Amino acid sequence: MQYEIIIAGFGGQGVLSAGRLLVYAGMLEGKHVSWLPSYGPEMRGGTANCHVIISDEEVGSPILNFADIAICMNLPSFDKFETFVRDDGFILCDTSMVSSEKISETKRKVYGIDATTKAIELGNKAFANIFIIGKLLQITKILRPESIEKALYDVLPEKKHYLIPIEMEALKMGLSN
Amino acid sequence: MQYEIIIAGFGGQGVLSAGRLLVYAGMLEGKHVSWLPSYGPEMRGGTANCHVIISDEEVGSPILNFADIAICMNLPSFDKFETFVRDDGFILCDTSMVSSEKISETKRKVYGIDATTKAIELGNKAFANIFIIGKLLQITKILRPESIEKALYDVLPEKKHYLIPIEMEALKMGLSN
Amino acid sequence: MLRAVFREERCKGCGLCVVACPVHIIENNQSKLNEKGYFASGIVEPEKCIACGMCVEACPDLVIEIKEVK
Amino acid sequence: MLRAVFREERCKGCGLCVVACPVHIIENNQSKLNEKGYFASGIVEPEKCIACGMCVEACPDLVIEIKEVK
Amino acid sequence: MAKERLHPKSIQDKVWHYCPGCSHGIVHRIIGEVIDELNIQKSVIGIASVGCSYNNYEYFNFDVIQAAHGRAPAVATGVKRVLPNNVVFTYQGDGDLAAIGTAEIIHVAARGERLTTIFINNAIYGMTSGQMAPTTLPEQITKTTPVGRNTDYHGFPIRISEMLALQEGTAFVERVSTHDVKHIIKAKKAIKKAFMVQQAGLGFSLVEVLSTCPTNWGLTPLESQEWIKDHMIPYYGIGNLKGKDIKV
Amino acid sequence: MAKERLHPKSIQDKVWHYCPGCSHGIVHRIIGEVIDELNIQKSVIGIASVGCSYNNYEYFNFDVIQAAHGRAPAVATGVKRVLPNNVVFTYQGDGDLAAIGTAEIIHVAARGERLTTIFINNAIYGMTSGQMAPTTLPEQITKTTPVGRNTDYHGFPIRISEMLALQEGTAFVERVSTHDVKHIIKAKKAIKKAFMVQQAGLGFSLVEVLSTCPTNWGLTPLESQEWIKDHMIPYYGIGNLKGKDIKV
Amino acid sequence: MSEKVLMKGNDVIAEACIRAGCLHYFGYPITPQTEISHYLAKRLPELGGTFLQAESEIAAINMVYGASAVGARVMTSSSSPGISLKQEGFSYIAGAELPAVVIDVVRCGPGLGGILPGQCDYFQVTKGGGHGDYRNIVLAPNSVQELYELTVESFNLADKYRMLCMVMADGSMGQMMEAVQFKDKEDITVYDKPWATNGMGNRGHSNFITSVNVNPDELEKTNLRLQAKYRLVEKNEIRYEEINCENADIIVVSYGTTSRIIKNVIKKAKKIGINVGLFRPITLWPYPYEALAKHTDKVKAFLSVELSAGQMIEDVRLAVNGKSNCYFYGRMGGHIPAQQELLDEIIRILKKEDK
Amino acid sequence: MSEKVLMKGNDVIAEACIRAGCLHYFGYPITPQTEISHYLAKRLPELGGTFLQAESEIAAINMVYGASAVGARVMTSSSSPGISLKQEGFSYIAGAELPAVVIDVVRCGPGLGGILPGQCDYFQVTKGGGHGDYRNIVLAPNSVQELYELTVESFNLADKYRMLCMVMADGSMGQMMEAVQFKDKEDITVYDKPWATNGMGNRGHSNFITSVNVNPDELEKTNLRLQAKYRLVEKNEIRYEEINCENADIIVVSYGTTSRIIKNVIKKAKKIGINVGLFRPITLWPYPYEALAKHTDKVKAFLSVELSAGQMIEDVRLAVNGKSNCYFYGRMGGHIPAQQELLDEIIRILKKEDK
Ligand SMILES: Cc1ncc(C[n+]2csc(CCOP(=O)(O)OP(=O)(O)O)c2C)c(N)n1
Ligand SMILES: Cc1ncc(C[n+]2csc(CCOP(=O)(O)OP(=O)(O)O)c2C)c(N)n1
Ligand code: SF4
Ligand code: SF4
Ligand code: SF4
Ligand code: SF4
Repeated sequence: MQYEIIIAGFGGQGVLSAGRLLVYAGMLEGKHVSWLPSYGPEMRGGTANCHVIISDEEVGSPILNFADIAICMNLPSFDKFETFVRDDGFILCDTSMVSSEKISETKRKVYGIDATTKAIELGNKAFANIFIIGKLLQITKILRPESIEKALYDVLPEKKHYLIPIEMEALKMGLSN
Repeated sequence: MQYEIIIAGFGGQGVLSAGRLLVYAGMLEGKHVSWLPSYGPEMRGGTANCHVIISDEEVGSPILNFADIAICMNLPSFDKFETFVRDDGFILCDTSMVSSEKISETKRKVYGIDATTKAIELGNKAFANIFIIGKLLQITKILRPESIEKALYDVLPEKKHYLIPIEMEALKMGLSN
Repeated sequence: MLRAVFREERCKGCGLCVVACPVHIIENNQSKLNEKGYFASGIVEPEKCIACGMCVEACPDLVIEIKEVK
Repeated sequence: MLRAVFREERCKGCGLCVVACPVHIIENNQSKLNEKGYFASGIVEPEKCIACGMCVEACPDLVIEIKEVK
Repeated sequence: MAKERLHPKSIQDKVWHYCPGCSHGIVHRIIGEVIDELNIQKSVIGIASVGCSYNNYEYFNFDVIQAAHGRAPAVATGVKRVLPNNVVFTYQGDGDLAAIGTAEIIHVAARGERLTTIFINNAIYGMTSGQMAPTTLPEQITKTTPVGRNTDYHGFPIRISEMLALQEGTAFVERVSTHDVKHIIKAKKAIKKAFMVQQAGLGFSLVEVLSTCPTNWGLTPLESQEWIKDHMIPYYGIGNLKGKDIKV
Repeated sequence: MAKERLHPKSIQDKVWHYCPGCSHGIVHRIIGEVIDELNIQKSVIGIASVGCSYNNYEYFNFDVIQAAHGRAPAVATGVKRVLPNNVVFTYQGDGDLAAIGTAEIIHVAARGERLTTIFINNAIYGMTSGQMAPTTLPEQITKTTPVGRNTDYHGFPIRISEMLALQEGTAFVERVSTHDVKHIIKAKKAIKKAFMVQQAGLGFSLVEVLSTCPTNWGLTPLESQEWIKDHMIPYYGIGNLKGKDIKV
Repeated sequence: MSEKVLMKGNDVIAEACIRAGCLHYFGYPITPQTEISHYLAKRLPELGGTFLQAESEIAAINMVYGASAVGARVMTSSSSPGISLKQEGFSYIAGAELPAVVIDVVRCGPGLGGILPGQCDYFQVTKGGGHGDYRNIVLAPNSVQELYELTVESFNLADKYRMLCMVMADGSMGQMMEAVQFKDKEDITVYDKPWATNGMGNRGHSNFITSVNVNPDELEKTNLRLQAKYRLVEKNEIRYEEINCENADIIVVSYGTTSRIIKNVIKKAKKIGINVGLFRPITLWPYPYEALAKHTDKVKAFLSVELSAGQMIEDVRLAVNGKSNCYFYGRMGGHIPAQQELLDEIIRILKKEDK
Repeated sequence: MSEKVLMKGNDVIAEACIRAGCLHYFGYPITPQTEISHYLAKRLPELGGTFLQAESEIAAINMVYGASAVGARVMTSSSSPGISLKQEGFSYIAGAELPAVVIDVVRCGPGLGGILPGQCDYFQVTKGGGHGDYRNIVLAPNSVQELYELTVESFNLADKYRMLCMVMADGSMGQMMEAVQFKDKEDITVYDKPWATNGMGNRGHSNFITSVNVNPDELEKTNLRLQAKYRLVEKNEIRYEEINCENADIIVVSYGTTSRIIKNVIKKAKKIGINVGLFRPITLWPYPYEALAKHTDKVKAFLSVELSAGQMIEDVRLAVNGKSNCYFYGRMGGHIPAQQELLDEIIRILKKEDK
């Protein structure tokens, strides 16, 4: 099995760390993984995205031209990556940022979660990415929540570990949404 | 007819201008000419030389690997360029700077004139080159003295024209030496 | 009447106008993102605006103009 | 006796030692070229040399040493 | 005191890409207004450099040349020598001007080129994500001074304005700040004067603008303003360094 | 007063290629003597630059690295950071140091590298046969200022010592001259002190030596000495600019 | 062997540098390789080495020159425009025969260009962007694991031959994260450096490092010595990988990032009955001409796939020497060819050849 | 046509520049081309133009960039190490599509090397020493007369294609004196430059000059446009000279200084019954591949003679494409091959081929 995922959104929405979390957890589960961020001046007030591969076999090119899953955290990403998804793939989007009108227009299968709104409710819009990951895990079972938790401990600097319980709560909310 | 000449000596002995004078006069006489100086840090207290071609036909390479005539204004030049001269060519040297002992050792035909001594007598060691040119003209008839005089007027900056009569005197001394 | 007019779509929510305003009528609305993904600022009591242009000076994103509004 | 000794083959005839010498015993010989093609300088009255080293300081070509000469 | 403040003619109607709270935007606006006020939109030629503002030609509404990293002063020299009657300015960050471009800026000053330089000193490399700049303050943490700039190891900040004021070809130098409205207004005055000094043919003019880079400083826009006031100004000082008395 | 003065151990027994009367020779001799006196022949590392003295490694009798044009300070930095306990110096002309190498010399000073620079200011490019240098005097005729350096067109001479003294990392700067024995002796003292400042780890040290280039000035060696006195010293001044009171 | 860890390519380069015993780094920031310096800025001073952010790429390469001259293992890293600025320095390093390692994380040109991955500096790195007859060894890894291994190796090669060894990656290689497995102990050869100008000490004679010689006999001799060394490198150090070349209909020649795409294409092509081979030069200089030439009789065509307008294709053609047809496919500006795009191209070529 | 005058190559370049209507020069001194600037330092200010001695080669090329951006005819000149330093600038000029003329009077490398003539920068000038996919037109004159004519022409080419045009000579070409005959009036085409950033004036919109684009679609488009232009140059601008090639036993490929020696060798060879042809590329880029390839069936071998370790030989081999044997003969360090030396080499090759 090989999952090719693109995660895209605004600079501040944590799309790169969402990707990092996924590949880290994937590695913990013994899978072959690669992660490739978009980089550069887009970072300044623009959009960011990363290509993630989680696979049972060795990874060929880390660069995706198509994806099984596109996680779109905002409207421009939705517009840009909608056609990036294979016919049998799906889009997962933050419905706080992408209107249902838009969603209804695409031919692709779309899952949604109002991640940013929920995150703001939880006190920080930066939690949006973890909601999305929860939702992803719910849909695909690609990784175990425990792996994500372990990955969080490994990836986050010590001084941010206190946030992990809240993040896991968000994850679970995503998982059960 | 094609003359290939190398002129060599110390930086201050005017070997480059001697060469320039020859090609200029050559051009005035309607010949094909080329002049190529050695250049670079050798100039600082070292030796200098130039390659001169005066020919009835178009000039091929301006760079000489052999010469018909080597004009050696000092000992290092004599040592260096002795073997540069074709078997049927000759060396013309400043006998104030190259010992007769040295001269007697070479298999090449050698002409000499004590140019620097004569130049110092005339008041400036810088005249040595014009003595040598005089001698060259005496031996080869390669160019007419009048052409050298005309060349001097064209080549020297106006403010040095007052020197030309003395230079021509030196030339004649060389010619008749 | 001359008044500060915010072009909300340019705003990046930095909040510099908020502190620059001498009559304290600018607020940064932390609940709604503009299309660029920022919480945009705006004037909450437009009629109090004295059109001093302090916010124009402070804003790094040329969000604000002072102009005649009917 | 300590005295200035000229290594003539190094000399370029610049004449700086000539003016540097406080007892005026250095001369530049304008009639004979050394093997490098320069008129070399030298001491004309060695016995007057006070070994002050002024010429050593002045000479750009390390021509001169002050040393014991018998 | 109330007066109309419209979008400057010399600024295009685009949203720029700078981070929230970044001083680049403030200085862009000032430049646009000054060019409008001096009525030189048709003759001014800007030289963009390499840094976050590399593509300011997309925002400025007058002719602009994008220059290689650090070489804007050389490019400007080429321009000005061909077109001595046009107003020419460079827009450079501290990485661009004070590191790789050190030779070029000193030599335009020494030559007294009739150019104006707007020097954005934000004490860090913005575009490349936060390395030490020559102007980074002692103890300041950056990506390449992870435990703070140690002057013994990394050297001392360069005081660009002082060094350039020393050059005889320099006519006008002022260090200004963007940390509050009062100082922003002063910055605009200095920039305007710098252009006018150029127009008067008096020599090289430069305005060093103490600026924020909230993103790479890891501070909010408001904290960044404070940081200029509390750290940069005490170290660098602000005010005129040369040409105070020039009347233009 | 009379004392033995032998060929310095730190100078090889070769005739150097400089023109008659050229200051390079004087400064070479001084460096050799100073290195002998400080007894550092075994640890000193010289950095030769590009100019008439490009091959001084053939004359010096200690380790020398030939550096690219203008980059001797960077090369020296590489050396010193690896070998902090060796004495490292650069030997650079005014073309090398004040033109193409401007950025490198300013940044070693700003960084306070423990290096010494011997800066031969002969107001011209010697090696390449006499073009204007950044330090060429106003009105001076060179191959590229055929009617004299016009400050309005070619710019003003750069006062390197002043500019470098301004850098906080600089510990010692002195401008000296080679135009007569008295000043040559002073030059030696300054060069010796510069090395000692380095040994004491106090920062960057530089000695600017006002020097002759009789060949490209078109003057005799004696006239050249006069020209330093009559033209260069009045313009540049001589004396200590920083670190006068350092006791080493 | 230690455990697999997940790291960014640039971080791995930095770690490899430390593992290779290189404790001195001089560099200037440029995307997409800045992480190398962030990593080393933290680690090298801790290890008693040097991390110095130079005032420019030119200063950096000349600091490398100095550090190498006194015998240290030393490196710098940069990307395209920065590499252009270092060309004079490279030429000096070659002329002075100094060992040095340079990491070049290539972006898109020309000019300021873009920061996305490119292979458009192939000519620059392989044919010598600087002046004079010189060569640099150029290694082109295609995975994070290989980035690590070849970076370590580059220091050995540099010391062995006293020359510059470059590791050429591209933006995506530097930015991607992949698992890497470090060795417990590196194979580091320590070379004697009697030529180093590290102070005369009791050596009894002075050393000097130089690249200049105004005597043509001697300068020619220096050049002949350099050329002899380059022949030796060509003899000893050529590296490449061949996948599925034996029965291939067509051989795709590709290195770095693009070679990974070809791996996918091979699988895709097999499904529709096409046998695609991958010939991957790992040393771009010395180029594996002979190894590539061995295939000329067996395949219908060669296809060079590059992120450029066509540069390595010249070396492919030099290798093939008229014995087969050579094609080129490239993308520019940061675009990476898609698998299908390449497969279509291959089908087109094979159709043409079959006619 | 005016009278013949005797002039140094470098002076002729300078005079040609003025005659081509180029009134702006920015440069930095370096042997063996300093006379160019001495000449222009005198003349350009008299003519109301600019002669500016820059603080470095890098500053000079960027001044050229600026002057060209505002529409002026402009040039710089340098030699090998200086040309290496300008590589980033060249790449920017290519990316921004600016016309500019660069004179490169090549010396010997690598490093500081020597100042005697060399052709060891062939790769650098033809394959692009800078980063990115770009090309410069490179003209290689072999006489003082041609130095004049091609220098004038280089300005026309630069303007026509909005690209950098380089005149590559070597130390001996620059230093030699030979007769030259100037035209009474030059063929100068004046090109409209609506793209120039010379102040908006009444143009109604702002112009900008840039080489950067972070959008891969657009940057790829820029690159494709550049490549299309290069194809056009390849189609229109290839120049070469053939001497005695028709019935040649062997064709010597050579340019610049060395090609003149071949002219002598041809005569010498004829005397002993050997027919030597000279194929002289005048444009080194675009290279006359096709013209050279036309001879592959007729001759026994090709011999590339260069002042290098073997660089142009790659282009010769690319042209010949395996259809004939290609040999190389080179000298380095400032040495120039003697006529007899070359003749001996030719005899050796022919003997081998006849076996
Ligand atoms: C020759 C070269 N070296 C390095 C870079 C990478 N680079 C891009 S921007 C920049 C510096 C940016 O800092 P600064 O000038 O302070 O501007 P800011 O981004 O802070 O506005 C650097 C080093 C480059 N583009 N070209
Ligand atoms: C990159 C580069 N540019 C230019 C040169 C040519 N060059 C050699 S020496 C020199 C300058 C010499 O002047 P200076 O530094 O004043 O030393 P001097 O010869 O006067 O002692 C120059 C420009 C070079 N070798 N390398
Ligand atoms: S200063 Fe400008 S960008 Fe910042 S919050 Fe106010 S309006 Fe928005
Ligand atoms: S100073 Fe030295 S070189 Fe000059 S004349 Fe005296 S001894 Fe000779
Ligand atoms: S990185 Fe810094 S300088 Fe760049 S746009 Fe953001 S805040 Fe401004
Ligand atoms: S050219 Fe000038 S600097 Fe060079 S050796 Fe001669 S006098 Fe000295």
